[in-house]
Amino acid sequence: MIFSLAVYGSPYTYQSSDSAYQFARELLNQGHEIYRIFFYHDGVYNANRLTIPPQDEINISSRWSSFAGENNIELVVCVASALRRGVLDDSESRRYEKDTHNIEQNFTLSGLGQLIDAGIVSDRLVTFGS
Amino acid sequence: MILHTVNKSPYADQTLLSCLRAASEKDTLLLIEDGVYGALKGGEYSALVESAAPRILVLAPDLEARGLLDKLSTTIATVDYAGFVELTVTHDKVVSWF
Amino acid sequence: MHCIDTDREGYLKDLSDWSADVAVQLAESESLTLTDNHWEVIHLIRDFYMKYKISPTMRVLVRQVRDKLGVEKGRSFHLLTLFPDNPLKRLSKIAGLPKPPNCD
Amino acid sequence: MKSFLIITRRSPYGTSYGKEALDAVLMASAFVPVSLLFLDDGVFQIKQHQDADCIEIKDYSPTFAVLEQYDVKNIYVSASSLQHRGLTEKDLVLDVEVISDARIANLLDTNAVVLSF
Repeated sequence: MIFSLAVYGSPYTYQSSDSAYQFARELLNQGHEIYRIFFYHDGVYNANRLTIPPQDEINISSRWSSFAGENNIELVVCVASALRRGVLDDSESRRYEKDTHNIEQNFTLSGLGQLIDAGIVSDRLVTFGS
Repeated sequence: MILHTVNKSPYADQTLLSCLRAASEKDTLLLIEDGVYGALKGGEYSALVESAAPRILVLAPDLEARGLLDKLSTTIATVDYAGFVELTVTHDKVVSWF
Repeated sequence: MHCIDTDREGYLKDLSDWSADVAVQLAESESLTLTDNHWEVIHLIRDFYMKYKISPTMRVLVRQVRDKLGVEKGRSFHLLTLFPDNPLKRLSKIAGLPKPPNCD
Repeated sequence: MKSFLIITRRSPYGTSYGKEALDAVLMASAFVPVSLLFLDDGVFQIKQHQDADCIEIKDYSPTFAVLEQYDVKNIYVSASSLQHRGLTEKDLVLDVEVISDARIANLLDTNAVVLSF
Protein backbone atom coordinates (compact mmCIF):
# COMPACT_ATOMS: atom_id res chain seq x y z
CA MET A 1 0.00 0.00 0.00
CA ILE A 2 0.99 3.61 -0.50
CA PHE A 3 1.25 5.60 2.74
CA SER A 4 1.89 9.20 3.63
CA LEU A 5 2.49 10.60 7.10
CA ALA A 6 1.79 14.02 8.56
CA VAL A 7 3.84 15.15 11.56
CA TYR A 8 2.72 18.15 13.63
CA GLY A 9 4.83 17.89 16.77
CA SER A 10 8.05 19.65 17.62
CA PRO A 11 10.89 17.19 18.28
CA TYR A 12 12.09 16.91 21.89
CA THR A 13 8.80 18.44 23.09
CA TYR A 14 6.29 15.92 21.76
CA GLN A 15 6.57 12.23 21.07
CA SER A 16 4.82 12.55 17.73
CA SER A 17 7.91 12.64 15.54
CA ASP A 18 9.36 9.61 17.36
CA SER A 19 6.11 7.72 16.87
CA ALA A 20 6.01 8.73 13.22
CA TYR A 21 9.57 7.49 12.75
CA GLN A 22 8.88 4.11 14.39
CA PHE A 23 5.75 3.76 12.30
CA ALA A 24 7.53 4.74 9.08
CA ARG A 25 10.30 2.22 9.68
CA GLU A 26 7.76 -0.54 10.27
CA LEU A 27 5.91 0.42 7.08
CA LEU A 28 9.06 -0.29 5.06
CA ASN A 29 9.67 -3.52 7.00
CA GLN A 30 6.29 -4.73 5.84
CA GLY A 31 6.98 -3.74 2.24
CA HIS A 32 4.73 -0.71 2.02
CA GLU A 33 5.63 2.37 0.04
CA ILE A 34 5.96 5.79 1.66
CA TYR A 35 4.93 8.47 -0.80
CA ARG A 36 5.69 11.47 1.40
CA ILE A 37 6.21 12.59 4.99
CA PHE A 38 4.77 16.07 5.48
CA PHE A 39 5.81 18.32 8.36
CA TYR A 40 3.31 20.97 9.37
CA HIS A 41 2.65 23.18 12.40
CA ASP A 42 5.51 22.76 14.94
CA GLY A 43 6.50 19.61 13.06
CA VAL A 44 8.59 21.87 10.81
CA TYR A 45 11.20 22.00 13.59
CA ASN A 46 12.07 18.39 12.72
CA ALA A 47 13.91 19.89 9.75
CA ASN A 48 16.13 22.20 11.80
CA ARG A 49 19.67 20.90 11.32
CA LEU A 50 21.02 23.24 14.01
CA THR A 51 19.47 21.25 16.88
CA ILE A 52 22.07 19.86 19.27
CA PRO A 53 20.74 17.14 21.56
CA PRO A 54 23.10 15.82 24.26
CA GLN A 55 25.34 13.07 22.86
CA ASP A 56 23.42 10.31 24.61
CA GLU A 57 20.14 11.32 22.93
CA ILE A 58 18.91 10.76 19.41
CA ASN A 59 19.48 13.49 16.83
CA ILE A 60 15.98 13.59 15.41
CA SER A 61 16.57 15.71 12.33
CA SER A 62 19.57 13.70 11.18
CA ARG A 63 17.68 10.47 11.88
CA TRP A 64 14.93 11.61 9.51
CA SER A 65 17.50 12.73 7.01
CA SER A 66 19.36 9.41 6.84
CA PHE A 67 16.10 7.45 6.82
CA ALA A 68 14.92 9.50 3.85
CA GLY A 69 18.28 9.32 2.08
CA GLU A 70 18.63 5.56 2.47
CA ASN A 71 15.07 4.79 1.46
CA ASN A 72 14.50 7.54 -1.06
CA ILE A 73 11.59 9.12 0.80
CA GLU A 74 10.33 12.63 0.31
CA LEU A 75 10.38 14.80 3.44
CA VAL A 76 8.34 17.93 2.77
CA VAL A 77 8.16 20.88 5.13
CA CYS A 78 5.29 23.33 4.81
CA VAL A 79 6.95 26.54 3.68
CA ALA A 80 4.47 28.93 5.34
CA SER A 81 4.73 27.12 8.70
CA ALA A 82 8.51 26.94 8.34
CA LEU A 83 9.07 30.61 7.52
CA ARG A 84 7.07 31.67 10.57
CA ARG A 85 9.22 29.43 12.75
CA GLY A 86 12.56 30.21 11.21
CA VAL A 87 13.27 27.02 9.27
CA LEU A 88 14.82 28.17 6.00
CA ASP A 89 16.60 26.78 2.99
CA ASP A 90 19.16 28.70 1.04
CA SER A 91 16.73 30.22 -1.42
CA GLU A 92 14.19 31.35 1.20
CA SER A 93 17.02 32.73 3.29
CA ARG A 94 18.13 34.88 0.37
CA ARG A 95 14.56 35.79 -0.50
CA TYR A 96 13.98 37.18 2.99
CA GLU A 97 17.47 38.66 3.34
CA LYS A 98 18.55 36.49 6.25
CA ASP A 99 22.19 35.68 6.92
CA THR A 100 21.88 31.91 7.21
CA HIS A 101 19.75 28.88 6.51
CA ASN A 102 19.19 25.79 8.60
CA ILE A 103 17.24 23.11 6.77
CA GLU A 104 18.52 19.56 7.20
CA GLN A 105 19.58 17.56 4.15
CA ASN A 106 16.85 15.60 2.37
CA PHE A 107 14.09 17.92 3.60
CA THR A 108 12.46 20.28 1.10
CA LEU A 109 10.26 23.31 1.66
CA SER A 110 7.03 23.30 -0.30
CA GLY A 111 3.40 24.35 -0.12
CA LEU A 112 0.57 22.99 1.94
CA GLY A 113 -0.82 21.62 -1.31
CA GLN A 114 1.68 18.77 -0.88
CA LEU A 115 -0.27 17.57 2.17
CA ILE A 116 -3.51 17.55 0.20
CA ASP A 117 -1.76 15.80 -2.69
CA ALA A 118 -0.43 13.18 -0.26
CA GLY A 119 -4.00 12.56 0.89
CA ILE A 120 -5.18 12.17 -2.69
CA VAL A 121 -2.37 9.90 -3.92
CA SER A 122 -1.88 7.67 -0.86
CA ASP A 123 -4.05 4.76 0.23
CA ARG A 124 -3.58 5.88 3.82
CA LEU A 125 -2.61 9.20 5.36
CA VAL A 126 -1.61 8.84 9.01
CA THR A 127 -1.29 11.93 11.18
CA PHE A 128 1.01 12.16 14.19
CA GLY A 129 -0.28 15.17 16.10
CA SER A 130 0.86 16.99 19.18
CA MET B 1 -14.26 0.95 9.42
CA ILE B 2 -11.98 3.49 10.98
CA LEU B 3 -8.83 3.19 13.04
CA HIS B 4 -8.78 6.01 15.57
CA THR B 5 -5.59 6.86 17.40
CA VAL B 6 -5.60 8.78 20.67
CA ASN B 7 -2.34 10.13 22.08
CA LYS B 8 -3.53 12.09 25.12
CA SER B 9 -4.11 10.88 28.66
CA PRO B 10 -7.77 11.06 29.70
CA TYR B 11 -6.48 12.32 33.05
CA ALA B 12 -5.14 15.42 31.26
CA ASP B 13 -7.75 16.26 28.65
CA GLN B 14 -10.94 15.34 26.82
CA THR B 15 -9.44 13.89 23.65
CA LEU B 16 -10.32 10.28 24.47
CA LEU B 17 -13.88 11.25 25.37
CA SER B 18 -14.28 13.18 22.12
CA CYS B 19 -13.00 10.25 20.14
CA LEU B 20 -15.39 7.85 21.87
CA ARG B 21 -18.29 10.19 21.14
CA ALA B 22 -17.49 10.13 17.41
CA ALA B 23 -16.37 6.51 17.00
CA SER B 24 -18.72 3.76 15.83
CA GLU B 25 -19.07 0.24 17.15
CA LYS B 26 -17.29 -1.25 14.15
CA ASP B 27 -14.28 1.05 14.57
CA THR B 28 -11.05 0.36 16.44
CA LEU B 29 -9.39 2.75 18.83
CA LEU B 30 -5.65 2.52 19.38
CA LEU B 31 -4.19 4.26 22.41
CA ILE B 32 -0.66 5.54 21.73
CA GLU B 33 1.84 7.79 23.51
CA ASP B 34 0.13 9.35 26.58
CA GLY B 35 -3.12 7.82 25.36
CA VAL B 36 -2.03 4.54 26.96
CA TYR B 37 -2.90 5.94 30.41
CA GLY B 38 -6.52 5.43 29.41
CA ALA B 39 -6.00 1.64 29.50
CA LEU B 40 -5.03 1.31 33.16
CA LYS B 41 -7.02 -0.86 35.51
CA GLY B 42 -8.60 0.62 38.59
CA GLY B 43 -8.44 4.19 37.35
CA GLU B 44 -11.17 6.74 36.96
CA TYR B 45 -11.57 5.96 33.24
CA SER B 46 -11.18 2.19 33.37
CA ALA B 47 -14.87 1.36 33.39
CA LEU B 48 -15.55 3.74 30.52
CA VAL B 49 -12.73 2.34 28.38
CA GLU B 50 -13.49 -1.31 29.22
CA SER B 51 -17.13 -0.93 28.25
CA ALA B 52 -16.59 1.27 25.18
CA ALA B 53 -18.37 0.28 22.00
CA PRO B 54 -15.38 0.30 19.63
CA ARG B 55 -12.62 -2.24 20.17
CA ILE B 56 -9.82 -0.67 22.18
CA LEU B 57 -6.16 -1.59 21.79
CA VAL B 58 -2.97 -0.22 23.28
CA LEU B 59 0.42 0.30 21.68
CA ALA B 60 2.66 -2.00 23.76
CA PRO B 61 5.99 -0.13 23.41
CA ASP B 62 4.40 3.09 24.71
CA LEU B 63 2.89 1.17 27.62
CA GLU B 64 6.16 -0.55 28.41
CA ALA B 65 8.12 2.70 28.15
CA ARG B 66 5.92 4.15 30.87
CA GLY B 67 6.28 1.16 33.20
CA LEU B 68 2.62 0.20 32.92
CA LEU B 69 2.64 -3.39 31.65
CA ASP B 70 1.53 -4.56 35.11
CA LYS B 71 -1.24 -1.98 35.31
CA LEU B 72 -2.96 -2.76 32.02
CA SER B 73 -6.63 -3.51 32.25
CA THR B 74 -7.09 -7.26 31.69
CA THR B 75 -9.73 -6.80 29.01
CA ILE B 76 -7.55 -4.66 26.75
CA ALA B 77 -5.18 -6.19 24.19
CA THR B 78 -1.89 -4.71 23.04
CA VAL B 79 -0.22 -4.43 19.64
CA ASP B 80 3.34 -3.54 18.67
CA TYR B 81 4.30 -1.25 15.76
CA ALA B 82 3.89 -4.17 13.35
CA GLY B 83 0.35 -4.55 14.63
CA PHE B 84 -0.24 -0.80 14.37
CA VAL B 85 0.75 -0.88 10.70
CA GLU B 86 -1.47 -3.90 10.07
CA LEU B 87 -4.41 -2.10 11.67
CA THR B 88 -3.97 0.85 9.32
CA VAL B 89 -4.12 -1.59 6.41
CA THR B 90 -7.20 -3.48 7.59
CA HIS B 91 -9.16 -0.30 8.32
CA ASP B 92 -10.35 2.08 5.59
CA LYS B 93 -8.73 5.15 7.08
CA VAL B 94 -7.00 6.51 10.13
CA VAL B 95 -8.39 9.38 12.19
CA SER B 96 -5.95 10.85 14.69
CA TRP B 97 -7.06 12.45 17.94
CA PHE B 98 -4.45 14.55 19.68
CA MET C 1 8.56 61.51 -5.13
CA HIS C 2 10.00 60.12 -1.91
CA CYS C 3 11.95 56.97 -1.39
CA ILE C 4 9.98 53.85 -0.42
CA ASP C 5 11.40 51.09 1.68
CA THR C 6 11.18 47.76 -0.13
CA ASP C 7 12.91 44.40 0.15
CA ARG C 8 15.18 43.02 -2.56
CA GLU C 9 12.21 41.61 -4.47
CA GLY C 10 10.50 44.99 -4.39
CA TYR C 11 7.83 44.25 -1.76
CA LEU C 12 7.01 46.96 0.78
CA LYS C 13 8.76 46.28 4.08
CA ASP C 14 6.01 48.02 6.00
CA LEU C 15 2.55 47.48 4.52
CA SER C 16 1.22 50.59 6.22
CA ASP C 17 3.44 52.67 3.91
CA TRP C 18 1.07 51.88 1.06
CA SER C 19 -0.76 54.69 -0.72
CA ALA C 20 -1.90 55.30 -4.27
CA ASP C 21 1.33 57.22 -4.95
CA VAL C 22 3.39 54.38 -3.56
CA ALA C 23 1.48 51.95 -5.80
CA VAL C 24 2.44 54.02 -8.84
CA GLN C 25 6.10 53.88 -7.85
CA LEU C 26 5.96 50.15 -7.11
CA ALA C 27 4.37 49.62 -10.52
CA GLU C 28 7.05 51.70 -12.23
CA SER C 29 9.75 49.55 -10.70
CA GLU C 30 7.95 46.63 -12.39
CA SER C 31 7.88 48.63 -15.65
CA LEU C 32 4.12 48.97 -15.46
CA THR C 33 2.06 52.11 -15.97
CA LEU C 34 -1.15 51.89 -14.04
CA THR C 35 -4.36 52.45 -15.99
CA ASP C 36 -7.97 52.41 -14.82
CA ASN C 37 -8.02 48.72 -15.67
CA HIS C 38 -5.14 48.12 -13.26
CA TRP C 39 -6.62 50.29 -10.55
CA GLU C 40 -9.97 48.53 -10.45
CA VAL C 41 -8.19 45.22 -9.84
CA ILE C 42 -5.87 46.77 -7.25
CA HIS C 43 -8.86 48.15 -5.34
CA LEU C 44 -10.65 44.85 -5.66
CA ILE C 45 -7.81 42.79 -4.21
CA ARG C 46 -7.24 45.33 -1.41
CA ASP C 47 -10.95 45.25 -0.52
CA PHE C 48 -10.78 41.46 -0.49
CA TYR C 49 -7.77 41.51 1.81
CA MET C 50 -9.30 44.09 4.18
CA LYS C 51 -12.52 42.11 4.42
CA TYR C 52 -11.15 38.59 4.79
CA LYS C 53 -7.58 39.19 6.06
CA ILE C 54 -6.06 36.89 3.46
CA SER C 55 -4.89 37.25 -0.13
CA PRO C 56 -7.01 35.33 -2.63
CA THR C 57 -5.66 32.50 -4.74
CA MET C 58 -5.53 33.12 -8.49
CA ARG C 59 -8.67 31.06 -8.98
CA VAL C 60 -10.60 33.04 -6.39
CA LEU C 61 -9.25 36.34 -7.68
CA VAL C 62 -10.42 35.57 -11.22
CA ARG C 63 -13.83 34.73 -9.88
CA GLN C 64 -14.00 37.92 -7.83
CA VAL C 65 -13.05 39.97 -10.87
CA ARG C 66 -15.74 38.22 -12.89
CA ASP C 67 -18.39 38.84 -10.23
CA LYS C 68 -17.45 42.46 -9.59
CA LEU C 69 -16.10 43.70 -12.92
CA GLY C 70 -17.88 41.51 -15.43
CA VAL C 71 -17.34 38.36 -17.46
CA GLU C 72 -15.08 40.04 -20.02
CA LYS C 73 -12.52 40.89 -17.36
CA GLY C 74 -13.03 37.83 -15.23
CA ARG C 75 -10.45 35.76 -17.08
CA SER C 76 -6.88 34.88 -16.17
CA PHE C 77 -5.87 36.28 -19.58
CA HIS C 78 -7.10 39.75 -18.64
CA LEU C 79 -5.12 39.65 -15.38
CA LEU C 80 -2.05 38.27 -17.15
CA THR C 81 -2.18 41.13 -19.63
CA LEU C 82 -2.40 43.72 -16.86
CA PHE C 83 0.12 42.08 -14.53
CA PRO C 84 2.34 39.85 -16.70
CA ASP C 85 4.06 36.58 -15.71
CA ASN C 86 2.65 36.11 -12.22
CA PRO C 87 -0.41 38.33 -11.71
CA LEU C 88 -0.89 37.36 -8.07
CA LYS C 89 2.69 38.18 -7.06
CA ARG C 90 2.78 41.44 -8.99
CA LEU C 91 -0.59 42.49 -7.69
CA SER C 92 0.34 41.67 -4.09
CA LYS C 93 3.43 43.82 -4.49
CA ILE C 94 1.73 46.80 -6.12
CA ALA C 95 -1.38 46.64 -3.93
CA GLY C 96 0.68 46.47 -0.75
CA LEU C 97 -0.47 43.01 0.35
CA PRO C 98 1.75 40.58 2.30
CA LYS C 99 4.51 38.98 0.27
CA PRO C 100 3.16 35.58 -0.82
CA PRO C 101 5.20 32.49 0.14
CA ASN C 102 6.93 30.65 -2.69
CA CYS C 103 4.80 27.58 -2.88
CA ASP C 104 4.05 26.96 -6.51
CA MET D 1 -12.61 12.17 -6.53
CA LYS D 2 -11.64 11.69 -2.88
CA SER D 3 -13.47 13.95 -0.49
CA PHE D 4 -11.73 15.44 2.54
CA LEU D 5 -13.09 16.19 5.99
CA ILE D 6 -11.10 18.64 8.06
CA ILE D 7 -11.80 18.62 11.79
CA THR D 8 -10.72 21.59 13.84
CA ARG D 9 -10.72 20.88 17.58
CA ARG D 10 -8.64 23.61 19.21
CA SER D 11 -9.54 27.05 20.45
CA PRO D 12 -8.19 30.09 18.60
CA TYR D 13 -5.04 31.95 19.79
CA GLY D 14 -4.19 29.46 22.57
CA THR D 15 -2.44 27.45 19.85
CA SER D 16 -2.04 28.06 16.10
CA TYR D 17 -3.83 24.81 15.21
CA GLY D 18 -7.07 26.61 14.35
CA LYS D 19 -5.41 29.03 11.98
CA GLU D 20 -3.38 26.27 10.35
CA ALA D 21 -6.50 24.12 9.97
CA LEU D 22 -8.20 26.97 8.14
CA ASP D 23 -5.17 27.30 5.86
CA ALA D 24 -5.47 23.58 5.12
CA VAL D 25 -9.18 23.94 4.31
CA LEU D 26 -8.53 26.80 1.89
CA MET D 27 -5.72 24.86 0.23
CA ALA D 28 -7.73 21.63 -0.01
CA SER D 29 -10.64 23.47 -1.62
CA ALA D 30 -8.54 24.05 -4.73
CA PHE D 31 -8.16 20.31 -5.33
CA VAL D 32 -10.92 18.28 -3.69
CA PRO D 33 -14.42 18.55 -2.24
CA VAL D 34 -13.84 19.53 1.36
CA SER D 35 -16.06 19.66 4.46
CA LEU D 36 -15.14 21.45 7.65
CA LEU D 37 -16.20 20.35 11.13
CA PHE D 38 -15.85 22.46 14.26
CA LEU D 39 -15.58 20.08 17.19
CA ASP D 40 -14.71 20.43 20.89
CA ASP D 41 -12.93 23.74 21.61
CA GLY D 42 -12.81 24.32 17.84
CA VAL D 43 -16.27 25.86 18.18
CA PHE D 44 -14.69 28.83 19.96
CA GLN D 45 -12.95 29.78 16.72
CA ILE D 46 -16.20 31.01 15.26
CA LYS D 47 -17.46 32.77 18.37
CA GLN D 48 -18.68 36.27 17.53
CA HIS D 49 -17.02 39.49 18.70
CA GLN D 50 -13.42 38.31 18.63
CA ASP D 51 -10.76 41.00 18.73
CA ALA D 52 -7.35 39.39 18.83
CA ASP D 53 -5.73 42.65 17.76
CA CYS D 54 -5.92 43.69 21.41
CA ILE D 55 -3.47 40.91 22.28
CA GLU D 56 -1.44 41.72 19.16
CA ILE D 57 -2.28 38.48 17.41
CA LYS D 58 -3.70 38.55 13.91
CA ASP D 59 -7.46 38.08 14.21
CA TYR D 60 -8.36 35.42 11.66
CA SER D 61 -12.05 35.12 12.44
CA PRO D 62 -12.94 37.39 9.45
CA THR D 63 -11.32 34.79 7.18
CA PHE D 64 -14.07 32.26 7.85
CA ALA D 65 -16.42 34.41 5.79
CA VAL D 66 -14.28 33.67 2.71
CA LEU D 67 -15.01 29.95 2.78
CA GLU D 68 -17.95 30.31 0.46
CA GLN D 69 -15.78 32.00 -2.19
CA TYR D 70 -13.53 28.95 -1.94
CA ASP D 71 -16.48 26.59 -2.53
CA VAL D 72 -16.40 25.25 1.00
CA LYS D 73 -20.12 24.90 1.54
CA ASN D 74 -20.30 21.98 3.95
CA ILE D 75 -19.53 23.56 7.28
CA TYR D 76 -20.61 21.70 10.39
CA VAL D 77 -20.57 22.31 14.11
CA SER D 78 -21.02 19.66 16.75
CA ALA D 79 -24.25 20.19 18.70
CA SER D 80 -22.83 18.52 21.81
CA SER D 81 -19.63 20.62 21.69
CA LEU D 82 -21.74 23.79 21.57
CA GLN D 83 -24.05 22.61 24.30
CA HIS D 84 -21.27 21.51 26.66
CA ARG D 85 -19.78 24.98 26.37
CA GLY D 86 -22.97 26.93 26.87
CA LEU D 87 -23.00 28.25 23.31
CA THR D 88 -25.74 28.33 20.71
CA GLU D 89 -25.79 28.92 16.96
CA LYS D 90 -26.54 32.58 17.65
CA ASP D 91 -23.07 33.05 19.16
CA LEU D 92 -21.34 32.12 15.90
CA VAL D 93 -19.95 34.28 13.08
CA LEU D 94 -20.72 31.69 10.44
CA ASP D 95 -23.77 30.14 8.95
CA VAL D 96 -23.24 26.50 9.86
CA GLU D 97 -25.09 23.24 10.14
CA VAL D 98 -25.32 22.05 13.74
CA ILE D 99 -25.09 18.27 13.77
CA SER D 100 -25.41 15.37 16.20
CA ASP D 101 -22.70 12.91 17.24
CA ALA D 102 -24.31 10.31 14.96
CA ARG D 103 -23.95 12.64 11.96
CA ILE D 104 -20.33 13.22 12.92
CA ALA D 105 -19.69 9.47 12.90
CA ASN D 106 -21.32 9.41 9.48
CA LEU D 107 -19.06 12.23 8.20
CA LEU D 108 -16.00 10.32 9.36
CA ASP D 109 -17.26 7.27 7.48
CA THR D 110 -18.20 8.93 4.22
CA ASN D 111 -15.17 11.15 3.61
CA ALA D 112 -12.16 9.35 2.15
CA VAL D 113 -9.56 11.40 4.01
CA VAL D 114 -9.96 12.90 7.47
CA LEU D 115 -7.45 15.51 8.62
CA SER D 116 -7.70 16.75 12.17
CA PHE D 117 -6.10 19.75 13.78
